[in-house]
Amino acid sequence: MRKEVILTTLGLRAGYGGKPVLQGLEIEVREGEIVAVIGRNGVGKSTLMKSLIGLVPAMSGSIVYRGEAVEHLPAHKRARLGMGYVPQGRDVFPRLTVGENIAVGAAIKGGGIPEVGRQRVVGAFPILGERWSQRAGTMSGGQQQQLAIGRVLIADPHMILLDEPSEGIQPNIVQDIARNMVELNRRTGVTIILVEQNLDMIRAMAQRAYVMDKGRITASLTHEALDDAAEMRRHLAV
Amino acid sequence: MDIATLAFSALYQFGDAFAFLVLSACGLAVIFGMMGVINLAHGEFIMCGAYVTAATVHAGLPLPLGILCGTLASAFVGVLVELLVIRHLYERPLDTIVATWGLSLIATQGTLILVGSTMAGVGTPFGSFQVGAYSYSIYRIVLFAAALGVLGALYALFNWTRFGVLARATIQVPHMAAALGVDTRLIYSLTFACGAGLAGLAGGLYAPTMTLVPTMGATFIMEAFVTVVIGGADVFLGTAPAGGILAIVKSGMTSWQGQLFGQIGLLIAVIIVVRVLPKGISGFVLRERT
Amino acid sequence: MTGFLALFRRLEGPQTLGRGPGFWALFALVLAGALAYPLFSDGYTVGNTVYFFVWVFIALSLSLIWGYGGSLSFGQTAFFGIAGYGYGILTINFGAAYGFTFIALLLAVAMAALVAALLGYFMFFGRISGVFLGIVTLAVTLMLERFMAQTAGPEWRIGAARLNGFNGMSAMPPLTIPWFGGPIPLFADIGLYYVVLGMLVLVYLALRMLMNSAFGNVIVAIRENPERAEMLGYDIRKYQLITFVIGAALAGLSGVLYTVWGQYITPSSMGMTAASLPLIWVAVGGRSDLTATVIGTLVVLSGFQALTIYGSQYALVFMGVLLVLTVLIAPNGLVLGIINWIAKLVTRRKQEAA
Amino acid sequence: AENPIKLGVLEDQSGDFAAATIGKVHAIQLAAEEINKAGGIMGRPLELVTYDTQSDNTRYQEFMRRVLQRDKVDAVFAGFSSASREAYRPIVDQFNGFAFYNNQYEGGVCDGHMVVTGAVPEQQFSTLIPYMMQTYGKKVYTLAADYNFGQISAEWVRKIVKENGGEMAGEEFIPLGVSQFSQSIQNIQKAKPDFVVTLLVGTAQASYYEQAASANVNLPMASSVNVGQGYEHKRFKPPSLKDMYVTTNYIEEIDSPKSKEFYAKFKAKFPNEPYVNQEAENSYLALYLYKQMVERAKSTNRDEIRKVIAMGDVCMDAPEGKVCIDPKSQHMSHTIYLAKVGADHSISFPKVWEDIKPYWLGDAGCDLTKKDPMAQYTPSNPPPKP
Amino acid sequence: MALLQLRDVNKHFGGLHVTNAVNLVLEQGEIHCLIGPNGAGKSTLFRLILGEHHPGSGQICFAGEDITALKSFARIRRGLSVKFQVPGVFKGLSVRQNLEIALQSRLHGVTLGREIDRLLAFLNLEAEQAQLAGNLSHGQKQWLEIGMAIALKPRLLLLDEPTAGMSPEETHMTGEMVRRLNAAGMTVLAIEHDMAFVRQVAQRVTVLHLGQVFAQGSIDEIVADERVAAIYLGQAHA
Ligand SMILES: Nc1ncnc2c1ncn2[C@@H]1O[C@H](COP(=O)(O)OP(=O)(O)OP(=O)(O)O)[C@@H](O)[C@H]1O
Ligand SMILES: Nc1ncnc2c1ncn2[C@@H]1O[C@H](COP(=O)(O)OP(=O)(O)OP(=O)(O)O)[C@@H](O)[C@H]1O
Ligand SMILES: [Mg+2]
Ligand SMILES: [Mg+2]
Repeated sequence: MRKEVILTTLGLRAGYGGKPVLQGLEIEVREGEIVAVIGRNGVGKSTLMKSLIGLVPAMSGSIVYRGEAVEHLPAHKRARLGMGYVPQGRDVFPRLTVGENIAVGAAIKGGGIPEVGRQRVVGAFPILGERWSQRAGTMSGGQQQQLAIGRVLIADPHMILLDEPSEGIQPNIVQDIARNMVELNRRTGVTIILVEQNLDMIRAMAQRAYVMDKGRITASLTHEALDDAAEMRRHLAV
Repeated sequence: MDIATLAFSALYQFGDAFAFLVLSACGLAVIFGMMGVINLAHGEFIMCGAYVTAATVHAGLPLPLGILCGTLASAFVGVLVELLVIRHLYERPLDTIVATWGLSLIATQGTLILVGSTMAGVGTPFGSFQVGAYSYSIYRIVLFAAALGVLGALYALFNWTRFGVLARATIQVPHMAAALGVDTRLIYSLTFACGAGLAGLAGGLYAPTMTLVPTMGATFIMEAFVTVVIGGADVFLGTAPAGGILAIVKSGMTSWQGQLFGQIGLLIAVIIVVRVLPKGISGFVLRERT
Repeated sequence: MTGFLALFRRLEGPQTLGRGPGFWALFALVLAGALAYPLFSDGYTVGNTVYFFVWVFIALSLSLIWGYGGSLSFGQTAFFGIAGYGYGILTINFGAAYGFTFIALLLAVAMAALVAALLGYFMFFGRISGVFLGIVTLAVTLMLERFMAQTAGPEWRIGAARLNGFNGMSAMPPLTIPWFGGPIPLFADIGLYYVVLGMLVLVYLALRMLMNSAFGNVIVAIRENPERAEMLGYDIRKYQLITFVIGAALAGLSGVLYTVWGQYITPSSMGMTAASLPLIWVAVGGRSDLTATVIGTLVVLSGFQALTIYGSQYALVFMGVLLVLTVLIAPNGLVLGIINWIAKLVTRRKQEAA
Repeated sequence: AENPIKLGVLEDQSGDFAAATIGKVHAIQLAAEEINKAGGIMGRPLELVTYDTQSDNTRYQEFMRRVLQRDKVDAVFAGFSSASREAYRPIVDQFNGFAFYNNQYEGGVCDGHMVVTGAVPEQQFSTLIPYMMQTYGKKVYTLAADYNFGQISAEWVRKIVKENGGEMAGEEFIPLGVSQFSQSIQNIQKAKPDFVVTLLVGTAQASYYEQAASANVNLPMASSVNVGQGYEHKRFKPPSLKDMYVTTNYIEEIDSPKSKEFYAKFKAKFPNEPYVNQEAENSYLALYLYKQMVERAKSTNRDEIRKVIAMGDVCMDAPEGKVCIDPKSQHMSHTIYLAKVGADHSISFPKVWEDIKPYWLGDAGCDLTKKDPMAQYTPSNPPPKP
Repeated sequence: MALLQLRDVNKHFGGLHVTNAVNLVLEQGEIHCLIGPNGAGKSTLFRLILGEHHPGSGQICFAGEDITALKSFARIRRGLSVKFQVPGVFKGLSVRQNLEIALQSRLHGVTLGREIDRLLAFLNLEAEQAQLAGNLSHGQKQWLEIGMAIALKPRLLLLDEPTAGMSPEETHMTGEMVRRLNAAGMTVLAIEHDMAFVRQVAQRVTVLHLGQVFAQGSIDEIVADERVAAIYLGQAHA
């Protein structure tokens, strides 16, 4: 049974200072999917994620999320529609404590941090529990990355945009994250769009993948193709 | 003269200086500390609060209500200013110096044109009391209490409420806060309004004790900036101790060598504090805490 | 010889706007205009232009320290005042004979630089940065102002020179050129005009060279990311200190010239308002470029003066509105904004033509 | 018509000092209008060239050059603060201008390019202090602004108190711009003076009165600046200025027919004027003095005019009473009123002194009819003895 | 000969013991990799070597000289250079200027320009040379940062997660680059979580855990170590 489409972009053009980076990009993601986006440095993967969440405005084209055109909504409204965003380079709030960072993530739901949610996040990333009142800016790189993921999970998003979540994280936790995400996806049906360079993580998580180059989708890969090392190298070669 | 009288007078002078430093600084601390905006129109928000307070009292309202009106009026002007000007400058905080300088010119001269060069005062309430050979103004004690109250309220607001955390998050990484669902524009407006309102409150509280002229804000500015900057970003961990230290220095130096030394002592204290704690007091406290 | 040429190549580079024959032709044209213009103008206009020029040095100093170096200094007016008073004290005591006024100018500027070296050492080697730098310099400035303001009494004299408190010090001689048959005093008209114009051109070109040299590169690198700059092996404190001292000397030059221009120096030239004004000029012009700073300062000064003349009681309101609008409309400063806008138009033309 | 006589007017219409100086501009406008209606000066109409100096010394420097060099005015009426006067004085001297300083100040300017119509310390203190000492006692506390005006005035007070066999209970100087006075109030209570001389300048410092009243200091006060210049009794709520005694050469409450007429004309033209203070009257009469001098000299040339001044009989019936220019110092004699502020802030005049001369400069050795040093002197820095 | 030697280096942050009596010897000419869980203290160790933090106790020697008390810039001038975990490029300056600033203390005039061109080509940033460094994509910033580090021609190159955010292909290229530099005489100390990279370049590996040296040896020894697998590598690499 094919699930409903949760997100489509049509002819999406977006970029910085009047220069488009995304050049009419089109993707389609279904409810409950985990889709990877791969591509070389600087092709626009992060730009895509930012324009989906609303941090880079769309110059033209449309973004339809759960049947609603959202390309004109500001970022916070999209977040309230259930999009969660883990940026590349973590972007934690450096002078807030770990707990406060997570409280910001939980704020969409109103009220404080729900105890169940806290248990879940701390369960997935024990270091966050241990360092609950350390200021985030003084955490190690990998710890910050874990915080950035935990901060989004606390709000039970409907769709998660993960931009290179494995960056700077130790190998066994990368495996844990992949496992946790897949498990979360099974349990709650959350949709995940994953930008990643770590092939192991992609294979462990993604059901299929888009290949991006120069602001466009140049190929769409099935799960089987992801396992094909030669095929992958062809798409990612410099 | 007995020790108790002396001790009380020292305490009173300290409290007086402390109240002035803290009340002048709080609004600025919120706007600068929280938002990174250097608000050179701070004095004019104070003036606005004082003028509205005086005007409403002349119109027949009791003083506390007048002060409330002054506070709200300043906060309202703050919202407007934020919407029209400051909002567009968060990416480049240094430019806010120019913009707010411009606003302050508009405000002082505009007031001069519209309201005239002076405004009649409202008179200080409550009268005086006697300790030993000296008589003191009761209202000054009220000011001290108000300073403590404002500090407490701000601490509660920014540390215990969701608004505080969201505001701080928004100021630190605005795009990320937005991506997490925080309505950053609203937060900015509210924070700025809060700072402007506090300035208005300071103006309202001091209105009965001062000459009301369009340039009256200038007398608060130096103390306010000095307190805020060496206090640093955190209102409670910064402004309060900074106010305390500077009040001791200022009241001590003033009673010892007169007002000039009080002021110069204040400035020297600032230089020493910054030299010893290059990140200000709250920078120091926060570093130690982690 | 090649070293000499290399020096000239430094006149243009990534740190300063304007390059190529077009720019230099324009520069020569403007310079020629500036040289010729007193011949067609009246004494007032020339004297007033000198007055505007006088402030350009302090604006340039701020552009250097703040725009290029990234350290906000409220203290430029302190150096302005120190040098101004220094000139007054020296010339009132030692007179103006044998061109001593020019030596006094140099000594006064050196005095400002020396104070800056001490203060700068204290700040930069104490790792004070950001707004804290601004507040320390402001504190020093205000302290000087308060102190000078209360020196009205007879006990405050240095030699024959009375500091004279808030009312300010006056009656210092103007700059004089020693000449056969008596020195030529440079009152605030054509004579002083050419001297100051010459200084301005020299300082402008020298700063261009400095900013496009390896030194300038390090200065902007420190602005962008001091930690990284240090990790490339640069002793950033030393670079910051040198920039600060050069800036102070320029501010001091402004102070001396101001004193010379009006034969008057006052503590209020070190007050809060005086300290903020250069920030405004520089920010409005475009602080991160020398040319923009020069043009911006001249535009703002003459604009504000014109407003004051014709704007009656609304002058200050207009000024405020203009400042706010400038910041909103031209984020990089008025002059840079216009230059960028023209550049954009030109490229669009070219694209359309192509 | 004849070509006009041009007068430069440089006063602070905005900024810190505006409250006390806008009235000066209005007074000059009023006088010019009256003179023009009556046919001008020697048939030549008056033309005012007015610039707003924004309480900023550098603006005085810019505009003094402008009026002298570009507008080529015949005389300038300029300046409120002493610093602004000192800022423009070198320029007046350099360009050989002729300036009227219509402001009460600390005294001592001996400069042939200047005529001063404001009152000086010897006029205000030689009257005020003895009266106060007789009425209230001999222990005096001075609270003064910490700059030239305050320091020199305080010096005068000290001197006169000593001459009259009194004693200084204390002296305190307040930096400009200070608005908080709790410590000073306590110092005064500690010193227990019989009265306080307040030489507080600027709007910020005027806050003292309200704060002293609310701390119940309850001492008589004497001043040469307040009320007459900053009309504090109108701005503060009674009774904060109760028992304040001020010597002034004019305030709007003066009850003489001349004064009433002046006040009525002023209010008719400027109904919104908050107060007609002594500086406004000084400015008004300055223009009439100028008229008289030009008419007698038959020229606007400064040197010709100074010859008229040197005769020593340039006098007029001003709103305050008779005033004359002292040829040695080019300062002016005044009628000095002692104004007393009541508990309800009403004004009464317990005493009036007529024709009080600005004697100090002349006695000290300034004689502009002989020599023009273009300098400012103080009691502790008198002119060099010939 | 030992190029870098750490003796009993300790560092606390408040109550947190971040490095605990670390002893580490780096031989002249080797490529040494530093691995370990997030928060183990690796980046902190770099900052101690560079003089950005000062150790509570212990000694750091470089090329036989005790540099513990030296300021950062002085250490750099003795032949150290670093690529940070979070790229610290000069955001407001062009890519070209970034490299110029790194190179200018060594080269002048025409040679300087030529060397910049060579580096740009090498970093694959020729097209972006006039762009502001702040506008680069995350991966491109990493490249630029590496470029600035090697521009100094240091005796000891410190790399903190050089391949984070790079594709496998690029990671491999970076590895080759490191080996080439090493062959030319440069000693390298690299922090990395990407085992493929570690395997490719490391001659010796040190595992840091809870601020202490946990294990040391060749990559094969480390991978075979079950304790390391338990705390760090997880099953995939075991
Ligand atoms: N703030 C910005 N302003 C201008 N250009 C930008 C900005 N951010 C990115 N770019 C440009 O947009 C292009 C795409 O950048 P983007 O960050 O989307 O790449 P990416 O695919 O995520 O690369 P990486 O794998 O390195 O993260 C790059 O060429 C970059 O130079
Ligand atoms: N300024 C500081 N204040 C308090 N704790 C700090 C500070 N800096 C670092 N820490 C803590 O020290 C520990 C070591 O951090 P470090 O950055 O060295 O880790 P790392 O090994 O580089 O980790 P990663 O692989 O995640 O980058 C972490 O637990 C971190 O939270
Ligand atoms: Mg990216
Ligand atoms: Mg690290």
